[in-house]
Amino acid sequence: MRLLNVKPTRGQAVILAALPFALTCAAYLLFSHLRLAENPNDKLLPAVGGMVQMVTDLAFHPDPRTGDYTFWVDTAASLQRLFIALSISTIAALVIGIVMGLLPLAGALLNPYVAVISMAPPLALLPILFIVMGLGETSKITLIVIGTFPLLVRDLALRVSELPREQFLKAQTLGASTWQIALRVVLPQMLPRLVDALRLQLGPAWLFLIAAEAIASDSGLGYRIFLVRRYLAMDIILPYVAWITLLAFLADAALRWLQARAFPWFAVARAS
Amino acid sequence: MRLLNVKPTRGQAVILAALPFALTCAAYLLFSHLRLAENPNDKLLPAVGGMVQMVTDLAFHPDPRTGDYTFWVDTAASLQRLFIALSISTIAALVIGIVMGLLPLAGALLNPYVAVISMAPPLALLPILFIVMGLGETSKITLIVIGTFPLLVRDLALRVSELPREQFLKAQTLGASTWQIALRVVLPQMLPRLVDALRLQLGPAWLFLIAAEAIASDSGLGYRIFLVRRYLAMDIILPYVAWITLLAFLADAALRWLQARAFPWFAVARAS
Amino acid sequence: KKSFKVAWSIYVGWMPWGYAADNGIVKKWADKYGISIDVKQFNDYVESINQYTAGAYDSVTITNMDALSIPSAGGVDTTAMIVGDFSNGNDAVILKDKTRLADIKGQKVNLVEFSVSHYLLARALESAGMSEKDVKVVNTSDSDMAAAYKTPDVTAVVTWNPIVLEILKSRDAHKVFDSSQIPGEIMDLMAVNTQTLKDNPAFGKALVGIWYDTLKLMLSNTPEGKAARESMAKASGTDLAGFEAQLKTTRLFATPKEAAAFTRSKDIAATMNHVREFLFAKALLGKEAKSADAVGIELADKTVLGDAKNVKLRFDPSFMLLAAQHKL
Amino acid sequence: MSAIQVERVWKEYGDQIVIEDISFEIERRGFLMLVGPSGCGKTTFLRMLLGEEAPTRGTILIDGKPLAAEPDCDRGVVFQRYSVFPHLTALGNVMLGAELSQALLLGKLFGAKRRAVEEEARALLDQVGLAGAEAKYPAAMSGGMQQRLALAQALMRRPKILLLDEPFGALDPGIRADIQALMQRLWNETDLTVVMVTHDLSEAFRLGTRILAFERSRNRPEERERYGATIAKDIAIWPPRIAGGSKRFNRSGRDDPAKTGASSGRPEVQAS
Amino acid sequence: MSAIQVERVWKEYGDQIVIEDISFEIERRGFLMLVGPSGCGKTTFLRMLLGEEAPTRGTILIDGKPLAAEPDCDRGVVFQRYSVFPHLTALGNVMLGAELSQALLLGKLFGAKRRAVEEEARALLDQVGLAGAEAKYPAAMSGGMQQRLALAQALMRRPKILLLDEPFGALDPGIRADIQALMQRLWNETDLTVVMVTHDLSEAFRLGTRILAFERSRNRPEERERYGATIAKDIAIWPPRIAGGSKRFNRSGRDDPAKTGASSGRPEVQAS
Ligand SMILES: Nc1ncnc2c1ncn2[C@@H]1O[C@H](COP(=O)(O)OP(=O)(O)OP(=O)(O)O)[C@@H](O)[C@H]1O
Ligand SMILES: Nc1ncnc2c1ncn2[C@@H]1O[C@H](COP(=O)(O)OP(=O)(O)OP(=O)(O)O)[C@@H](O)[C@H]1O
Ligand SMILES: [Mg+2]
Ligand SMILES: [Mg+2]
Repeated sequence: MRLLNVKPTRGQAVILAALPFALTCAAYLLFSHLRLAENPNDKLLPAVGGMVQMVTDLAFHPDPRTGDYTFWVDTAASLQRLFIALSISTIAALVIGIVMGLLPLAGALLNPYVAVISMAPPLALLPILFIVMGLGETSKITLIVIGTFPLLVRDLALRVSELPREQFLKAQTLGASTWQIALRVVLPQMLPRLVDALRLQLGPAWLFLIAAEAIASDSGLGYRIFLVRRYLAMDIILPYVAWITLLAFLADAALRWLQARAFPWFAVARAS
Repeated sequence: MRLLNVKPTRGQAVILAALPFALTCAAYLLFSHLRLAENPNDKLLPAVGGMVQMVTDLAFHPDPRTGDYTFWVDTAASLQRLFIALSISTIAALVIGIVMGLLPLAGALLNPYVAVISMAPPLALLPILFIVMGLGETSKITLIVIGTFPLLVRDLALRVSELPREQFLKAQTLGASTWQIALRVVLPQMLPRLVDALRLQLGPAWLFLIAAEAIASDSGLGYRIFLVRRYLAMDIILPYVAWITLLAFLADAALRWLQARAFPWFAVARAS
Repeated sequence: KKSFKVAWSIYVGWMPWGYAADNGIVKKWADKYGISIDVKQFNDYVESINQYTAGAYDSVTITNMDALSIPSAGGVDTTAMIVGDFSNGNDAVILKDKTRLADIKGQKVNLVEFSVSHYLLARALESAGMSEKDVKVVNTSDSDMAAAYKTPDVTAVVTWNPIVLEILKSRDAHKVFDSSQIPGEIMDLMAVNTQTLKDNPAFGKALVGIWYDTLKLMLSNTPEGKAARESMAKASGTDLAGFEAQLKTTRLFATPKEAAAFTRSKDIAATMNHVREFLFAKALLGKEAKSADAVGIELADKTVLGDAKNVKLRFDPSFMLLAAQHKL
Repeated sequence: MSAIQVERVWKEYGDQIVIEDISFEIERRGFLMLVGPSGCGKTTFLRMLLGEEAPTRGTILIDGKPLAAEPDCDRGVVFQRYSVFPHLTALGNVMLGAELSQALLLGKLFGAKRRAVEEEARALLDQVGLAGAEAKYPAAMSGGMQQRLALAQALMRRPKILLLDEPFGALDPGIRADIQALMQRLWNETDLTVVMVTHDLSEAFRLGTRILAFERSRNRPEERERYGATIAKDIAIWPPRIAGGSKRFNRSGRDDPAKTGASSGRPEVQAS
Repeated sequence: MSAIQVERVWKEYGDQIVIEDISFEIERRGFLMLVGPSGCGKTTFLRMLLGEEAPTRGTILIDGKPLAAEPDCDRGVVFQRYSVFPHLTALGNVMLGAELSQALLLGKLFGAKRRAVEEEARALLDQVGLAGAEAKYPAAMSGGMQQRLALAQALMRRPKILLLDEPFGALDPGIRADIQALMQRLWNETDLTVVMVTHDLSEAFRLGTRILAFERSRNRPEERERYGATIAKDIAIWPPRIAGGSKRFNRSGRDDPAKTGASSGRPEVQAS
């Protein structure tokens, strides 16, 4: 039988899926053991027990200085920044993207500019950003917005212009004004596409968040990682990285769920 | 007339497109002038003349210490890293993506793993990367590969599985083996899609390049920006950022051109 | 002007600022002078200086060298109002598997370019009769220096604490030169915008008040003092033992009197001369600088090093003296 | 007075002449079929009637008045595809026209007004044989059902003129016959002038009151650009077919006492 | 011996029974038409003949031997869509079968071998009325041309059995008639047993030698899952149609001296 016709059964699929994860864990345990056997104080690949201990400390014992549960305070701070920033850039991208895609005049005005701007490396603009925005939450949120907004808005404008022309004509024969077309024809069809675009920008958003927190902050997952990096405290860094990965994965899954739930018509319409 | 039916003429479109660029320049000139009037040594928004002077110096006068033309050495170093890294991750993604998308067994094995891995923040993994790879070119290239490969491979595996099943059946009725299907049916159809995926990853690739060069390097555009950030030399940073933007824009345009040129069948096939 | 902004970054000699902000000392002094002071923590030292230079902050924690090369060379007239400490071993040249400074010849040296590490390296090479041409400098971010040292191709690093302590935990690491061999040359300052200070002496007084209040508490051998040190240790990402190890290599001026005396000593002139020569050689005094004299430095006795018409960095012990005389 | 008067209309795209000097008139309640080879300009002509494109020369009069420069609710339209909105249910699609005219700001009705419109829309869906499919999204409907829906949607605004561009071109033959019967009934029962493009000559003869065949008189490659299509044949169906032969169609059913009889003539609907 | 023997075949998907206990035989060179309502399992049955799906119970014999468990070059196939490869020209599509069988490693021929195959492919394209379109990509062809191409591509490997799933379902009526004539001619001229699914009864009677109507005997919603389709009618066309009534079709033309005559019977081809 040709290999491409060989399909795993349900059980085989589960085993196959678990395999790479198991191998990764095993490799970690092995190398960690080897390094620790050589130098019990090695910090690079700490023992799992140590990491669990560390996370338990951070998550369930209040910091004696501030009384906060460091792990949760960091998580809350980062998620809040991420949430506010992504809300801003999604809503702005939605409005501006629809305007750009729907109105030829707005498209002519903004398309080339956004195309160029979206190529600028946001990290290099950080110093200016901090000076203009100050160092509070604003600048961190702005960095994420600057990093994600241009791509979101380009994507949406493209999607609007990909809507069949027939829909706009039909809406006009039903007496719709430009405003009504934006509101009743374009907006609802853009929402599920926005979810797709947003999912693509989640990775970059985390990146910018970590970069911003590394420069000026006093809480947040990225802040903690950069703070302890000087001491090579991998027993904090590794659990934090795993936690960020998990959060990102959950956010992605939540968005997919939302899309399937809120826009039942979209899955079929997209497939065809 | 409804606003969505108002189309600019060719000339109007050019003027509209130029407007935001002109406004940005004007705003820069204005604020730069205001700040310089207050403090002639102000570093944040240097005069345009100064920037031109600086770039000319860096580009056309050899550095007295090393005899290099700094600007071009930086550009060459960065582009080389980018090129090698993207070549590696594209080729690897092509091979593994096709295998994952085509063979159900490989898909079952790798899909969940790649989905999780692609969510991990590469920047946070840097310390481990350094220790495994050393501080040389390898680690910079690896960072870009790690940052772009998982998304490329996911995208490609998805595209392969989106090919109509009918094509695989048809190929089998023509006597094709799994290997022949991969080679003659899947690979050529993935190449133009790979260009799309690659274009999406150019932005992140620049980001990781800059981040890697900021950490340990002795040449490169990102290196220079972070080095001179130490004394707020915006007269170098701003031209470098503009230059990176231009390079990214050109790379994107080149990829689009390549796609249209090398895969004439794709534009129509995609539209339908 | 009633409200002021202070930027500080995480470093052993500056941790009291964070403690003071968290524990009401800042507020106490600000209230006393009827002003408000916002003390902001930076993880990234360079960013804090850039913010200050661009005018977003009135005051910043900074080393003497960076004060000259960044704000002063950038035209921002800056006054070193508090000399908090000097590095007495906090900065070090470390070789892997080699024990003599002379072995550095021909090696690649990882350090933060144009930072005090770079300066320390220059001074170290000078002391061994070499120059920078004898080594190859590779710019490496401080936050990754500890990890970088673990890689085989890194054989020489110049860096500061806590990274020095971290690296020295490796058995193959040998400290071959440190800042205790150039005592007093790497100073950690609280610098204030000269114009702001002139217009608002109350701000200066409040800062001095905060600083010495906090130092007194922190250096005292009481449970409160220990608690303060523990808290600072935690904030800098380490524990009490780690923090005290760093304090050992920091010559902290516990009283305003000591600090003012150091500021007024003749050594400062020699130090700043070294520093400006170094910066000029690296073209860090500005494009137009024709010599190391381009930027004027006013010393405690009002004599000026370099261009008297372009004085941009001032050492001013007057506020520390006020504190010493209990006139705050 | 004629419903549509076309006077010496030319249409050129750049150098290419698509339609060359066409003049004719359509009486009120006529059913005009446009036929002709692919690419001869049938769709282009329909788009001019719709107001999407302006003639290069010549005028088009509707009820003696010059055609509005953009589509409006006087002229309904159904295309071969994309005539209904994928994000609205069948009911939502039909209600849309009324909602847009009655709620200028939101394009959405609530409360009693909404219920009135909903009732009207349900009646109309019933008329086109879609009773029971009110809550379905277009993606869940067969092609034939979608085109029925598109007709109902267009009729909701009571247009004077209905423009159809190969509306049944993509349907299977059996379904096609059903919907042709529906079309004929709707034309009989409403006050409509219909212009329909088709590729299918038998359809043209079955439905039309008059058939216009467009053709390029000169079709050699080198001439193709320089000569547009003209009317090659103008056939009136014999014996003349007259609209409203059967009982007038009444949409809301509210002011028609004999409303149960109105739908009794409906042919059996096959939902494919 | 019968070309295909179907013996008591059942097909279930999980709990749903799709096909229930079907048995019949097809003689060599027969032209079997499968008809039946949508969703009754016609495509499922064809997929079992193709080897893509295995029957849940029962056996299918081809020339007396059990059916291979996956598609192979004994059975050619044409679907309603996606039967040709968008990245290959018409010529490339037809040559593919021969290239795959002769070049196992690369699936691509060069030099003299390639020229021989190319000649054969050109002759075949000519037979299906695509002479002149050799260099076109499928996206540049009309639906009718694409289906002609799909037929030529399938015939290149000289399959014993040709499976067609509504191959002409998406074509306009005029074009449909042409391609039906082509299909009949190909069946007459080659050594083929054909099984074709269609929705169009007139097509079934026009082409088939025998018509099988599938139907679910019990179709109440609650029964739908538990009872599959069976053969409701089995109609042999009268007078019997016999393949090869006209001259035998020869693809390469090399071993047929009367090759010029072979294509003279070709009906006029209308490229839509
Ligand atoms: N916007 C446009 N710009 C340039 N040329 C156009 C445009 N729209 C149509 N054409 C050209 O006008 C000609 C007529 O096209 P049109 O779509 O009206 O033909 P048609 O009769 O509807 O064909 P079909 O039967 O295939 O639908 C074609 O040659 C087409 O290339
Ligand atoms: N892979 C599958 N898994 C589960 N159910 C399936 C699968 N494939 C088909 N079915 C079900 O089998 C039934 C028959 O489907 P099939 O596509 O064979 O019908 P058909 O007769 O070809 O219909 P149509 O005329 O619409 O093409 C349908 O109810 C369908 O839902
Ligand atoms: Mg048309
Ligand atoms: Mg089917």
